Amino acid sequence: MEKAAAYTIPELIAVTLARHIEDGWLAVVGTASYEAAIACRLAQMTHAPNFTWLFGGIGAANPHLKPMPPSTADFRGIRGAEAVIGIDEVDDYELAGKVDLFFAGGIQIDRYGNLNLVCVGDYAKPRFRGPGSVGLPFLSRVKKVFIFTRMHNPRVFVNKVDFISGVGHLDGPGSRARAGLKEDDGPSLVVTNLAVMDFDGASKRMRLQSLHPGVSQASLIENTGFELLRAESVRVTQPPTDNELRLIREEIDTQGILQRI
Amino acid sequence: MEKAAAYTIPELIAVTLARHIEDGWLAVVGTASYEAAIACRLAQMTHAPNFTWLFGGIGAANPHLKPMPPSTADFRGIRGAEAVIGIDEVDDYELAGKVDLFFAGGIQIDRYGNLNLVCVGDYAKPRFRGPGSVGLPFLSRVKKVFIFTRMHNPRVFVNKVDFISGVGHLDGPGSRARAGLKEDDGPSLVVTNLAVMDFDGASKRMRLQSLHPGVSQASLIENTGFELLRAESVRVTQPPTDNELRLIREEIDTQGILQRI
Amino acid sequence: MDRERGPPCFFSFFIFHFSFCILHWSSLIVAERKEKLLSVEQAVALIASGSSVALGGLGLYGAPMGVAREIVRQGKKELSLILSPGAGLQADLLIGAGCAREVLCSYIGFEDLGLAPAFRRAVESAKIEVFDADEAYVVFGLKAGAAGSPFFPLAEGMEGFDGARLNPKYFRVQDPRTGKSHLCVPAINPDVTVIHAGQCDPYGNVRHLGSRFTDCLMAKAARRRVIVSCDELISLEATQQEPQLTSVPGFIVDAVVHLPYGCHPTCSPSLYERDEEHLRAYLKQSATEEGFRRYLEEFVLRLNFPQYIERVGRGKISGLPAQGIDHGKSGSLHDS
Amino acid sequence: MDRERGPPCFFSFFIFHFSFCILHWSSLIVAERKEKLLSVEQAVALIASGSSVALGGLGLYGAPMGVAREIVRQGKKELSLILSPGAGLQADLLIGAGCAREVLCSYIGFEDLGLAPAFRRAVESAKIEVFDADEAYVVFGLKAGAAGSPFFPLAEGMEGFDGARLNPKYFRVQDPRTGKSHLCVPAINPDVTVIHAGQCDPYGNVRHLGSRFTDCLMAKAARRRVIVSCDELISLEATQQEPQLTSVPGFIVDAVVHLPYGCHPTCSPSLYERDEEHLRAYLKQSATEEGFRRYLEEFVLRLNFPQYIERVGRGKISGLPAQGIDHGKSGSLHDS
Repeated sequence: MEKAAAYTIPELIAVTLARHIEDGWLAVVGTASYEAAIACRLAQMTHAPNFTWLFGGIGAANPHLKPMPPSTADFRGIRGAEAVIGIDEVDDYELAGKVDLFFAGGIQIDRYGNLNLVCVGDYAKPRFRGPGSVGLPFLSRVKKVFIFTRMHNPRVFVNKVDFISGVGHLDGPGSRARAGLKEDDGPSLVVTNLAVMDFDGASKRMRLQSLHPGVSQASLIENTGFELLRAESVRVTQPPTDNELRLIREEIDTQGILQRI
Repeated sequence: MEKAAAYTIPELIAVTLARHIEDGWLAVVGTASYEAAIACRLAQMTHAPNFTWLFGGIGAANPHLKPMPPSTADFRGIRGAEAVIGIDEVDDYELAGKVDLFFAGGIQIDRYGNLNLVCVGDYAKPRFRGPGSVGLPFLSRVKKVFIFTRMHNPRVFVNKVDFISGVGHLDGPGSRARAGLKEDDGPSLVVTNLAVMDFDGASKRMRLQSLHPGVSQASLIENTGFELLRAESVRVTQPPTDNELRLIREEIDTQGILQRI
Repeated sequence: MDRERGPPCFFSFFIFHFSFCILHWSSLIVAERKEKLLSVEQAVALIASGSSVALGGLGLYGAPMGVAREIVRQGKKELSLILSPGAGLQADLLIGAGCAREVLCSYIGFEDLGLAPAFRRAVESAKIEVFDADEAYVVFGLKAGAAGSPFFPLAEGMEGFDGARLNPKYFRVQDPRTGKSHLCVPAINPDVTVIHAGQCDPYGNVRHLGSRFTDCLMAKAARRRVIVSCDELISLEATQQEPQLTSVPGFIVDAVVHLPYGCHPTCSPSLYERDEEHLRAYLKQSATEEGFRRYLEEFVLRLNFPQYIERVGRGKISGLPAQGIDHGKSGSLHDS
Repeated sequence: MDRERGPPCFFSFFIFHFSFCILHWSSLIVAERKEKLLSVEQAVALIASGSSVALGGLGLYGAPMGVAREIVRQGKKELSLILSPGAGLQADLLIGAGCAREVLCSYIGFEDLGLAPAFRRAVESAKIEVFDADEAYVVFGLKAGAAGSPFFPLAEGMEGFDGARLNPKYFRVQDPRTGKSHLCVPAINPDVTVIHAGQCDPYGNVRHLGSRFTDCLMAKAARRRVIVSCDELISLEATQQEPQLTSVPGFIVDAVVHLPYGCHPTCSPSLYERDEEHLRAYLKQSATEEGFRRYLEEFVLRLNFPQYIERVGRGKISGLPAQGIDHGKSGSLHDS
């Protein structure tokens, strides 16, 4: 039996995201999304050869990320790409509803998967001001949203976001339809430094699917600011396989950003 | 004294257009406009070094035209250019009102300088169908229009166009202002195979400025379908100088399109 | 986006208990990437009669003629044509052959060579509905379509154009901030877009070897299908070596048709010239309806693509003078 | 456009009677083409306090830092900043220094390096008005601005974003064809646009040696002035050799400022890296208002551009690793 390799939490997040990507989809990866970008490339190299993804600010289609550049705005991210399009064109595809998958996070994430990048507290005079919504408003125009963060704590996982940068399931069942959005689109996966979650089809609430190796249920509850639903059988998140880890380290993230951050 | 060279009517048209171009302007040259394109380059090489022009369908800024390509859609027209922009960007500048000068013609041209490229007769069932308006609708967004044609005859020079593709002075004094356009913008020059005309400031009607060498006033009247005003002193159009003709033939239209058409 | 930065978190324990899993994720490597290559017959079969079809190219440059002829051969009817601001033979042929119910256009003609005979006849005999547009309608309608927007409001003053009055597709919208009414063009979303380019890879990454005209906008605005014919099929690796040269990204392309000389008798920039002799013969012959019918019989209906190229003479096309164009890297030009 | 084609008309008689004219047209060759080169001080003098100013770049790439510092030095006030969908130090500096009355933005931060301290402080203490926009507002507002349009209607469903409710600049327009109401963004037309690029010629023809981000849109949408700073001044002849590489055409550019290392401490794509050490020091120091003031004193107010470069160490900048980027022709990349 092979010796399983050590891995980092960002690597686990990337691998978990990758496994949920479906062949044939079109995805967009935004600012400061190392795990998402690496997940996209990994999915292409494993089970999703017809998956296409666009790399944020530089608009590279299907770049090779060897190595992963320090930013989605870094021109070197186009290496191995098939096309390089403008920000305005990336926006075109997002607005036109052609994007299947968007990766997103937030300074606040609520139980319905709504995301906030703007403020904590009152908008007019916030206790904390975030960077701004960037591309999250496009979430209402994409089919699936994968949420990911390395900050699973009660300040981030709140009952209700103070500002909606990117729509999730809003106020629960029926609320997307009332807002003119497709009820079944929206956030479908949440991957954090502690666990993997999805959303219950009926209640649209966030639901625990698996705990990362070594994470206790108590710790997860303590770090989540709302009551999480539980899947029928909560598993342990499957760690990266040797092959996945090798692909990440030798073919994608060759400068080891996911081992450093 | 130098021997003046032979020239063709298209060369005379190009030279006359060139002489009226002012330094610092931005111009757009559209489809099938050999004389206009060559005029632009000639103006740059003589008195207007800060004049900028965009070459139609390929969006070349300040190309050298050595030689003049057979079409404004011909990619070889970019030779010597400083930039190549998309059709959509050329349209942006036109719509945004940044263009000083547009060169235009028509299957009908009326005494107020309105232009028609669409139909003769009733629009619903025309006696004659033209190619369509292309960029002429932009005329309402540019400051000056130079009209040129090799077809000075009564079917082209009509009292009133059957369809307005490009606005001129509409129905005369005040009518541009009523349409929300600047009263003093619009067509300012007409150069044909017979004569050079401008528009009277008060009546906005087309006015004869000079007859080409060898053209009689009777012949001009016979070939114009409306009454032309006359400038105080009607001159003979100044033919191309040796230098102008040399520049055209040796530095611009090196394949002699203006000697052939 | 992290609100605050924690210390780097590094899980370094070894994992034994999962190596019993039989279904390794890596075993999901099942599919090869699918190529999008189709024959011209297969590609045109994707176009249903009654569809709206955008045709690329400008003037006598880059027109998808091989695909256009196949549309005629397959007898498509009732098409709603959406044309670039300068359409030529591709439009005239489809209109003359009776494939089109209506046409949205700002110019159909042969530039310096003359007017479009079949289009002219169709309009003068009221056989086709024409939506006379200005160049901005086509360009900004496509831009709105590409962005999923319902319409695009034009700059003030464009209403002087009679088409804005006579073409019922133009409309006005009031800006509630100012009370002003603005002339608008509706979004254009063709059911199918057909373009031709010099090069394409099997996954649909396109390279224009000259101007892109409205080809890219038409491809982006397409509601259902994008069909690309190309003179040269290049490898994915070639695409990846200079991704900045890709003009239309493969992920919006449905069908790639390798069709050398697919623009003939129009020009494929950097590859071959427009065939003026052929074009002039077409114009002369098509001055009458009977002549046009003869042209259709002779060059379109009876010939599939290879037979057409045989008929017009492959040697003759490739021998057309290229006038010193280097169609290599980055489309740069050198003087001849 | 000629309705019918006449025979070629060839005037071949000789002209004697005009050679007496004293004022030959050719004698009008008077002016040389004017260069647009200005010092950074002269260029910034073109920006009036109270203006709306668009700043190019994205994230920590291609930010016009040299010009931004000079804006602070000249004490411009009450600026209305228009920022790209990812603004960083250029915005934080101007906001912290009190140059801005309001800001239209969708993101101000330092990406992986952290949040924008001065921006955060200014908002939390209500010292600046923020118009929270989404990326589409900025991009399509600029597109509408570039086309002289009053606004751009967004695709349906974008109103879920709280900014659409809280930012009063968003508005709704009714489509008379459907009765539907659409969320719209107003056209953006900055009084002045400031961008930085790797190369520019003396007449303002710009070459980006990496991504163009919203730089070109910002330049096109500018109402009055476009200021370009560049690391390398290239000749007009170099521009003309590969005109397809020009990212912003010179005719819309008013001022060219030759400013080697003008992006420092952000990255100028293909030329030098972002200076992470400097950026991290800025973030650490600027965590307090006092620290930010000290940074301003130390790196901005007391130093003109050459002194700044001297202070941060020219050798250090140029020695930053370029990681295998070939910034030559057509911006192509090879693996390192």
